[in-house]
Amino acid sequence: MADLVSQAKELLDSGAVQVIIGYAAGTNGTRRPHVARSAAQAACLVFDEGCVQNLASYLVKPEVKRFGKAAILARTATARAALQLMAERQIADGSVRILVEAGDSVAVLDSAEALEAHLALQAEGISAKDRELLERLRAMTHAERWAFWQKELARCVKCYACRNSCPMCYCERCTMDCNRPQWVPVPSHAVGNLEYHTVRAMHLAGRCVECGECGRACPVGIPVHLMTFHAEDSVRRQFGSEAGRTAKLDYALSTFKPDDKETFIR
Amino acid sequence: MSRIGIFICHCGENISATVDCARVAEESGRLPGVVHSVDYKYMCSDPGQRMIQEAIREHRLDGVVVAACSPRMHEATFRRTVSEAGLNPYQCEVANLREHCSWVHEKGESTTQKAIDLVRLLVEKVKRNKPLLPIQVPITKTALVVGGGVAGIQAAIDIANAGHKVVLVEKSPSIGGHMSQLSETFPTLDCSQCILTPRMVEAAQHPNIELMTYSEVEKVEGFIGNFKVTVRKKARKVDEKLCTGCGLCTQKCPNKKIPDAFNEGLGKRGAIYVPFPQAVPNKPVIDTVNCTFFKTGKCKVCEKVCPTNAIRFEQEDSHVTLDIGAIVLATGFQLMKTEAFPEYGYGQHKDIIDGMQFERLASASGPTLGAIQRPSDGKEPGTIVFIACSGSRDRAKGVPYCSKICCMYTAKHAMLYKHKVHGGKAYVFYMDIRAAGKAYDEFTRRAIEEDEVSYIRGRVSRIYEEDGQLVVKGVDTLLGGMPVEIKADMVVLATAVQAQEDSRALAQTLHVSYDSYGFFAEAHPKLRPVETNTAGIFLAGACQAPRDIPETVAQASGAAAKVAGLFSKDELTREPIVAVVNRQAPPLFSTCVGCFLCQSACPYSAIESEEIKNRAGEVIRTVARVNPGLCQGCGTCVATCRTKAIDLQGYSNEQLFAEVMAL
Amino acid sequence: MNERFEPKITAFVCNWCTYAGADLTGTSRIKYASNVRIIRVPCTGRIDFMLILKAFERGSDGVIVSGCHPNDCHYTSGNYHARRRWMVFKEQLEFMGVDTDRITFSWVSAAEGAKWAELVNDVTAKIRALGPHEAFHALAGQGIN
Amino acid sequence: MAETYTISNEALDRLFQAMAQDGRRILAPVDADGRIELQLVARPADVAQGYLQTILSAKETVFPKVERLLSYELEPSKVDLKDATPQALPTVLFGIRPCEASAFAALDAVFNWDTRDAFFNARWQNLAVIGMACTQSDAACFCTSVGGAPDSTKGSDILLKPLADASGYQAEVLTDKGRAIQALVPECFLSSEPSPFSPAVVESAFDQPALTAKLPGLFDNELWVDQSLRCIGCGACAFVCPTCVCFDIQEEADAKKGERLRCWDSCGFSMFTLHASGHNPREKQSQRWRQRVYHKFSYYPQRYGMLGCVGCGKCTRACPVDMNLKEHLKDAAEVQA
Repeated sequence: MADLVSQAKELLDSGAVQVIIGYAAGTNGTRRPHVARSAAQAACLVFDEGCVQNLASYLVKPEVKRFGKAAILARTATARAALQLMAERQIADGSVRILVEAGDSVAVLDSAEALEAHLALQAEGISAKDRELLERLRAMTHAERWAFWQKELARCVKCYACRNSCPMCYCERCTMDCNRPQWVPVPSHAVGNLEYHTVRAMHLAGRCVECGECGRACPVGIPVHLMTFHAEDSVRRQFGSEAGRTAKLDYALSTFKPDDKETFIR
Repeated sequence: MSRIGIFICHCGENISATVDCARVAEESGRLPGVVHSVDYKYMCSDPGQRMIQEAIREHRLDGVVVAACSPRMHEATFRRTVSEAGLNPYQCEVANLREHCSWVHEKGESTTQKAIDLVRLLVEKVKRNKPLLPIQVPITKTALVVGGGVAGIQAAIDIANAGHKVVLVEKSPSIGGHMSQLSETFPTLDCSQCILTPRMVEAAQHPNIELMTYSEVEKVEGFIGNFKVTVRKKARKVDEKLCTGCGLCTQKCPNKKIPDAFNEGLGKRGAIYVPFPQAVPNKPVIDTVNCTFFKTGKCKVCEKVCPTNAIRFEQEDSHVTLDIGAIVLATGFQLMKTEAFPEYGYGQHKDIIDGMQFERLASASGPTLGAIQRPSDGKEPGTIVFIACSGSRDRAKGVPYCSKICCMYTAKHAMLYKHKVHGGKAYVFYMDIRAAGKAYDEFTRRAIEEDEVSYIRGRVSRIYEEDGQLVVKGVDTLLGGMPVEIKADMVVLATAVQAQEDSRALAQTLHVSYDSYGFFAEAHPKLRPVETNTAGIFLAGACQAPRDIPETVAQASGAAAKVAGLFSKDELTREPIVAVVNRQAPPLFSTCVGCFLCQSACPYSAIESEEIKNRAGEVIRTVARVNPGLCQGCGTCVATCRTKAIDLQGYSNEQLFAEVMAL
Repeated sequence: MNERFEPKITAFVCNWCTYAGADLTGTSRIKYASNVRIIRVPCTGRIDFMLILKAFERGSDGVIVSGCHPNDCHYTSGNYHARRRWMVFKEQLEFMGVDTDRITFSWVSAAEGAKWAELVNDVTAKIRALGPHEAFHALAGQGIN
Repeated sequence: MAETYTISNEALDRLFQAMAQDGRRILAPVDADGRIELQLVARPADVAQGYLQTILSAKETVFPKVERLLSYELEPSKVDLKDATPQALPTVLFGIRPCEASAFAALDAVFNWDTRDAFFNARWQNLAVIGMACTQSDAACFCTSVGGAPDSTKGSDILLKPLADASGYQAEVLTDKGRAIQALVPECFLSSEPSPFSPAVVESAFDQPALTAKLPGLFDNELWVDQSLRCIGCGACAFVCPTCVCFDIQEEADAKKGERLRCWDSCGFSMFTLHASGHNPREKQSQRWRQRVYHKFSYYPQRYGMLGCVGCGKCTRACPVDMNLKEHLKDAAEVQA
């Protein structure tokens, strides 16, 4: 990615954008998000295979938003998130430059239309490892799955890293923060954890862009992303729609077809 | 701490026979926040209601649970009771101990325990009830009547006579509808046009009625008292203001070979035409599909002959937006297409026609000036066969319902035939004769007994042509299924009455529900037959179900009375069971994040966006807002909202949560 | 002697169809199992999936969710939205290992008083056979030191 | 002066048995599918090999993520209140790192600065710490910058250092609690001279006293904004931190009964300081990030005469966006005031 830094500097210097959301070198050889507001700050930008994080949550972070127009280094899921955020009226079409990998440089996509066209060419998102894990879980009996999740969720400390790292969890007041009534118990005990993660998955059904950021963010290694992957899959399979493919609102759970097919309602 | 009062009704013995009411009262009385708990023989009786009112005053109750029959029965009663004692009516909940408990379970501990549980759930709910005030909505006192048949005309005249403005929208060039096509009407055999035309003229000349013919409703927004209706006025290509209706253009139009829809294809008309001589308004339209000018760019004869220069080839469709307070749907019906019956040979033989075509043949103003003639050769048919239930009550090929009017009009047709063709033979194949109506059975008897129409109870299996005649093969079930064969000169099929082709689309435009046949659904089949489930939209005539003229007119007057009732007040009072998007202190203003996923979930398009501005007028946030006039209180948005920013009054998150937590 | 297990069953029903249908069961005097507790909501569209989870949390062994048949919704489409929500919610619960045999979704119209009785009886028998909802009951207090 | 002993691997086995027989549970770092977690163990062989640190800290042994403080039942005319009794089982924390061992002092400072917290104390009194000196470190570690060391004895009742030949450990018995453990199987503790031990190398990254002195003047510095732009405001750092003590009190109740719970909270959460009025004194993430740094490096020294950070680096490792505390403190120490 030889041209990245010069392209970034150009974007900033020309005033096309005021901030670039990208990646820089992090601790122990990792890559970390980096928010550059000047050409000098853009010098350390990198975009390599270590840059897997979905940075789209910064597009709706007020502290970043206030700088003005943003450009963002984007993987497929990041681009999907940007489109979904447009559909949900959280960012305006045209207010964000999406920078996607194009050989030695980045291509700049500056409209929903361009994003949609770009995404139409991208291969499917979730990793083989995650796919395998999902299948393994689906093959279990419900009692085995229950045991699996109870064991995993027992570690949850409700740090909300999964929620806060998610680009679609932009609500200022999350359901978790509702206390009249207190829908979900605040403490990270068994009931609180099960309900929190069920709500999170349900709220992402039809909205999850399948980046897996929540799972990466979890400090105690709970595969929380599998829950939202499953929810998104459920929507895709049953209703044929998918989050982050268009900037037009197409939310499976606030629309319907009179002939939606199910087999369990008696 | 709440001060809840509990009132357990015995309902005579309806509840107390299986539920230990005294124990329910005693145990409920120990619930936290309950300060008063009693049981009584009849809570809905005067002394029972007084008991509640006195307790409210004496114990300073701030919430009441009446445990009695279904809230669908007496919720309104008890809410009135508590409000008379100074409590907000919505601080009262009704636990269903009768329909949901005492009547459906055996006497015993588990039944009493269930009663205690049901009361407890509602105690926890009522603690979180908030006083609600009815919503006042202003009313635009203009009615829209959709459809200019006899139903629409009657409804419009009645509403107009009550002193309110009416806009009558009709999709064809003239009002009048199917009734204007009829020859005579049963059971009196008076001339249809003679009784209808004066009504048409009255509607046209009424100072309170605005006619919009050749127009269609395209969009309906808003809600009861406050609809915004967009009507598309189709281009007549004639300036209605200038046109005097002299008729020169229609006479001079060189293209007179167009099948005339008003005459059901049995006559011809020109490319510029008035549908029928008594049309209202009596202004022609140009049929641009068949007009030579529109096809070839040459002709313009009408323009040349028009003495007032009223022809407007360049005229385009236009849109009018109307402020409307109430809507009456009177869009009528259509007859089932006879193509559905290939075994009857319709379409292959010109002399097999449907009931409406027969009406046109029998009409004095029809293509034959009332003479019964075969469409094929103009000869008078010596033998005629009428087939009732062509498509009706036919699950296999038609519709399962009875079309209701066919028995009567078939008898009428047979009689008209006999009156006009002396010595002719008339046969009627029928399944049952349904003649329930004032003077109806007498009418059919007259056909059989006085006019000697032969009624054959049985179905026709096939009709085919032989030597210029139609061979009708059927059975007579009264003669043990004996085969019957009649050589007829003409066959008339009494085809099924169906909903209009576009009724579903129109229903969706208006957000009214419809049945599986496409007929508009009434709000309640018994008690609210002229209302739809959408407040402010009413029904008249055959758009709801097959109807004859007297029923249609009665229903139209009923709908008009509903509209007049609605318009009798300046403001409409609505139940405050509506959704509300919360508003909070700055800097948040609302927990709504403005994702608007709720918007597409709302069946009533009640969710709008609202910009929250700072003092400088800059937009800080855009959040959702529920229009309380449009919201019907289903709560679908509430369950969709992730941040719980929307709540439903009367069934709020806190209330339902409390009920569940009391399980 | 073991006492017969009496499951705790919670029903969320819409006001216009199933609640009215259950009223009809009453006026028709059709007897059914007394295990069910009805919570009335205006429309199935109003039923937040959290209410179902909470009902389990509060010790329900089985849950019934019922409303108007498709195309019969008093609010024209609330039940269609509800249906989609259930389709996803059910799959999600299954994925979390919740025994979804304990949730019964149904359409019961205002005219189907007999169906309501049959539904409640069937569900009661089924849940009785499944036994107490131990998995959920065991959650209470877990994770608190 | 601490006594120095040698414990052979076999002796350690016996020590574990003895501790168990004494009714103590043993918590130690365990390898659970690649994650190092504190778990109950029976034998030294259960303990993870070559681990750097656990993900979560050992604070949950004295300050669990959720604990019951009281419960009550509502009667028609009274409230029946019951105090909760903490489950303070005699516990030995085996193998935690010196940085973490030293963190208990910071917890003690808060839980006992005024009212003595019965729950914390009950647990702490029943807790003994057998620390394990570090032989490795990573880029997140900075104990040496905050007064610690890879082989610091602070906070440990016994500190173990692995012998170079892996035959056992050198043990320093440091406190009465340590001596009580030694007394269970004195024969396992062989007196010996201190043997050579090469602790992990953790270079000092910044001058902490200077930083602490400088912080009040940096309050309005843009540095905090710059650093926190990538912070997503989750609570991972606080929840893995061995010294973070913020908690929330939650009442879980229905109409008839309820209980009061104490659970972890984090100053990084946007609603942590939200007032009922809607006003939030720490509205921006930069303010919350600054609070985290100041609490540990400015307010703690002012109030308790000690730091609220032990340089363990857990926060850095747990952070989804790699907020590297060492690096950011170094930047703060170097920035122009």
